[in-house]
Amino acid sequence: MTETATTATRIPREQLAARIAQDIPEGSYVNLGIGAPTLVADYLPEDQEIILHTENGMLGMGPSPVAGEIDPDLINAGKQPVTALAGAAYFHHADSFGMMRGGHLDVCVLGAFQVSQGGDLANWSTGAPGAIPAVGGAMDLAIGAKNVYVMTDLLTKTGESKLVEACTYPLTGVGCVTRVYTDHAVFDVTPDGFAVREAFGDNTVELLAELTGLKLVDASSRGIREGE
Amino acid sequence: MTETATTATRIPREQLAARIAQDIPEGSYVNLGIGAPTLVADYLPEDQEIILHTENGMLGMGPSPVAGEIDPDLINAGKQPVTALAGAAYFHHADSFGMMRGGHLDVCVLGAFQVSQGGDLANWSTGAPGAIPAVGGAMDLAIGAKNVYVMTDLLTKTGESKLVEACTYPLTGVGCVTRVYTDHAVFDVTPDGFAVREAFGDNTVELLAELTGLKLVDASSRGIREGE
Amino acid sequence: MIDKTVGSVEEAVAGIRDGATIMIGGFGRAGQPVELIDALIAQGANDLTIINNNAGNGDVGLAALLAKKRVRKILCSFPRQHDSWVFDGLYRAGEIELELVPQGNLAERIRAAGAGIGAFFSPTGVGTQLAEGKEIREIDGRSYALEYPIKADYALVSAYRADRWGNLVYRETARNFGPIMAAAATTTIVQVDELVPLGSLDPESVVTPGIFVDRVVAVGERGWLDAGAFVGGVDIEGRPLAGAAASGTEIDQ
Amino acid sequence: MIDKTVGSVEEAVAGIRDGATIMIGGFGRAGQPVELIDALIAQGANDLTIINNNAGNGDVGLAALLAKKRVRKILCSFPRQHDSWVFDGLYRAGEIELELVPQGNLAERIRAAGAGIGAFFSPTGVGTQLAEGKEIREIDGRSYALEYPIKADYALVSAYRADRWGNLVYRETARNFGPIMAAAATTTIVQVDELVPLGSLDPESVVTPGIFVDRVVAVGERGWLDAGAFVGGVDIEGRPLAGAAASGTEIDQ
Repeated sequence: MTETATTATRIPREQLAARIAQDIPEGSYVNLGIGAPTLVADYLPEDQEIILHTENGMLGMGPSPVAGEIDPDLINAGKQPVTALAGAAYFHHADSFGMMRGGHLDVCVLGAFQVSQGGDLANWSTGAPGAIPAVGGAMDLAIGAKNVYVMTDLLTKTGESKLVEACTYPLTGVGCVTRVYTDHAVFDVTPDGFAVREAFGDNTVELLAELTGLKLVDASSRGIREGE
Repeated sequence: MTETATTATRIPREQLAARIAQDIPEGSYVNLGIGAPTLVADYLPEDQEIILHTENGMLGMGPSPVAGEIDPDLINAGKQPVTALAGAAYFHHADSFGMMRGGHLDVCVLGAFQVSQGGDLANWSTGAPGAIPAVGGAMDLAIGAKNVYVMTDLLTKTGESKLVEACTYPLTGVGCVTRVYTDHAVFDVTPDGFAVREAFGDNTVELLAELTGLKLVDASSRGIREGE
Repeated sequence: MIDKTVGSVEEAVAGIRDGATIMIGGFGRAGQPVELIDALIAQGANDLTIINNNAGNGDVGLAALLAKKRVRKILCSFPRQHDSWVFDGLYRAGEIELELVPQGNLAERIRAAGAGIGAFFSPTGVGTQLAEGKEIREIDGRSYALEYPIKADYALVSAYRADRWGNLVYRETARNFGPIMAAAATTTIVQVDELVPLGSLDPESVVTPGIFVDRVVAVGERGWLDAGAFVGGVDIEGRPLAGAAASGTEIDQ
Repeated sequence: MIDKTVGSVEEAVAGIRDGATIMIGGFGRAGQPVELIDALIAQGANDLTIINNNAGNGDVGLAALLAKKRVRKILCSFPRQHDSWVFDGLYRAGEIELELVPQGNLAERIRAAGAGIGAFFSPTGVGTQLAEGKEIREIDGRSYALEYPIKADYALVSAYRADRWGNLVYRETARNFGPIMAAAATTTIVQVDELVPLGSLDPESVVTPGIFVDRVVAVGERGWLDAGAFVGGVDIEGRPLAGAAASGTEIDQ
């Protein structure tokens, strides 16, 4: 395991964010979860209009303000200062979550502790005793968006796969994830389990199967690998 | 019956509207049903602020516009042109009916076919075969306002009491009416049935009991009749 | 660039198929998307289910669609108005199906569809004919009936101004069902008096964010509004309200 | 004349009794009615149940109320933030009760209270710990959990401008829970930056109509906003987000 892991290709987080951005068509309404998924915004093409939603009541969210232009009433879900684009709209929390729950967002990108091959997501609690539980909008996003993309490392720091047969951490949502973008590969959630949509670098489906301990479907042959 | 009826005092509809207006304190949020209840607006004291709600999405409704100033986008529940006062607010239908259903209106005034002594209201359908049914916002208003006042003649044109033991017409709401203003008297709905709160002119509780065929509670002696 | 505007009402209603369920905004004439309805009539879709608060006024707009016998069923709160003669005739002839819903339940069921609510318990109508057959539950000492969402394939909405992202503002009480219907339909088609450049609508005042809107067409000022006499409601006997004030049988619509 | 304005924050919070349930607006610091909370601290009401999205930031506002041990229980979606040390300490010491509610269910349950809905079926949280013990029902092929309204004795809300009828407008994302909390409480108390004359708020843009508001007090510009560092969220380990981008364990709050 150690041996294969050392030979595996891992792309940096920024490159992964760019890879995700590539899959978001112009005109999409998108919610980017706090933390790493926020990076995706930096790679959305500047000549295209993609409308960002923030759960705390805005569509048309713009980038961080320049220093000295911070408006304390204008923040994102991570409570960081942001800006509003021309065409933005504000609304209250019930309307904002109605928008999410009602299936109006095209894409949301979330972090994860674990994703099961059935598409279950665990990203809100490690279940550790004594930890202070907090869920925020994670459960609403997980079940609400048309496409729920997960952005995560494939392995934990201790080398365990975050793609699992069944989640051992407390669930955020059941059968809700549609695709997982990891530093090793992109996986689709299918009725037959995880399908490798794109393996980065020299990674093979066999290697990914070994790393995850899962039976994987090879969907990467459908035209997107070089030389085939 | 004919004999007593001829001696009964009946006040005109305008006077009844004025009588109702008298019971609406300043600062109340009020919905006046279409038709006769609309008259109440004309008798609200000009030096007091009472805020009118219209179910089709406005608080702070003002009087009819002067000729030539009709705005076709600004109408009341009866689809008649109205105006907006300084301090008005517009909202959509779900918000408007949330306001009603959520118990935020202090008073609504409705017409009636029948009111039962338990406070049931029938005012949307005579149940006549072949009639086209239509309910509008009547059921929402009936169950929503803190005080549901009915404004009606005591008797139908054929002399039957509109105050009844149990409604025979299809119900609009169950146990929802708090007070009935009729051309003969004002009645409160109480756990013991209708209580005569104020008998107009020379009308007596006995006369009203005879006209309605109901056992009535005499609540009019509590200080509001002259000479007692 | 996102541009939801289309050049004509014909383009706006393109693709509506026979058998579709269509929400149509408006309370009486206010907020009724007459130009879109006219285009729908010309487009020809048949066997429609319509959701609207009323069932048409006079001979224009929704009434004209009904007159063409394009509507199989209508779901509304107040069909009977003094100028609803088209619907009245079809109904009495058994040529249209009617589902009557109290106005607040209609509004909340439409909202529920847009907000992803599976069902909700409403106190409105409990104990009346209109709650017959529904699941009744007592919660905290009060009785409620279980109500399900109403969704649609299309919503036709009339707003005042839009930008190319589909952000909308309305005018006065013409707002009524527009915002909730826009959120409850798969495809939302909006007519506006005026298109404005992106950024000219105040983000604090946008009522319907563009996320709920698919196509926008500018129709200019709505001339038909002047034509219609502004006689409004009707009493329970079907008489215009001016004459009804003395009948004592008034109800809300 | 209707005049809901009061002259001081002390007057605004007068009468709040021990044991009251109080909704407090805000998402983090945005929209948090800090001046009213300070007045509540001075007023002395004890044994409170608080409903807020979070559980206090830094040492001001809600955090200061918690620090005084006036709060028996808090109902929120995201207590754990990098600057929620006051709550963290109380929670670990077992000195405060926590009811965790997914943010959208929190918002919708508050809305339901204001809109007179008895209960509703929500898809959020189904199959997770947070729906354990709730009634589950399959509707149209999807599973939902039954959620009940959350109401309160008082709501403390921060808005931007108000008139003497209590009509409110908000600023940007500080709107958040204000409008739904204002409608869900028996007594709604609002602080605003500025009072404006009746008629100066555009009726099309009023977000909270005065019907939902009982008392309004002007507090001027909120100086404490400048003081607080604008470091926002926190990762699941409790670290500020700037350092968390590399942890891969981010979730929404």
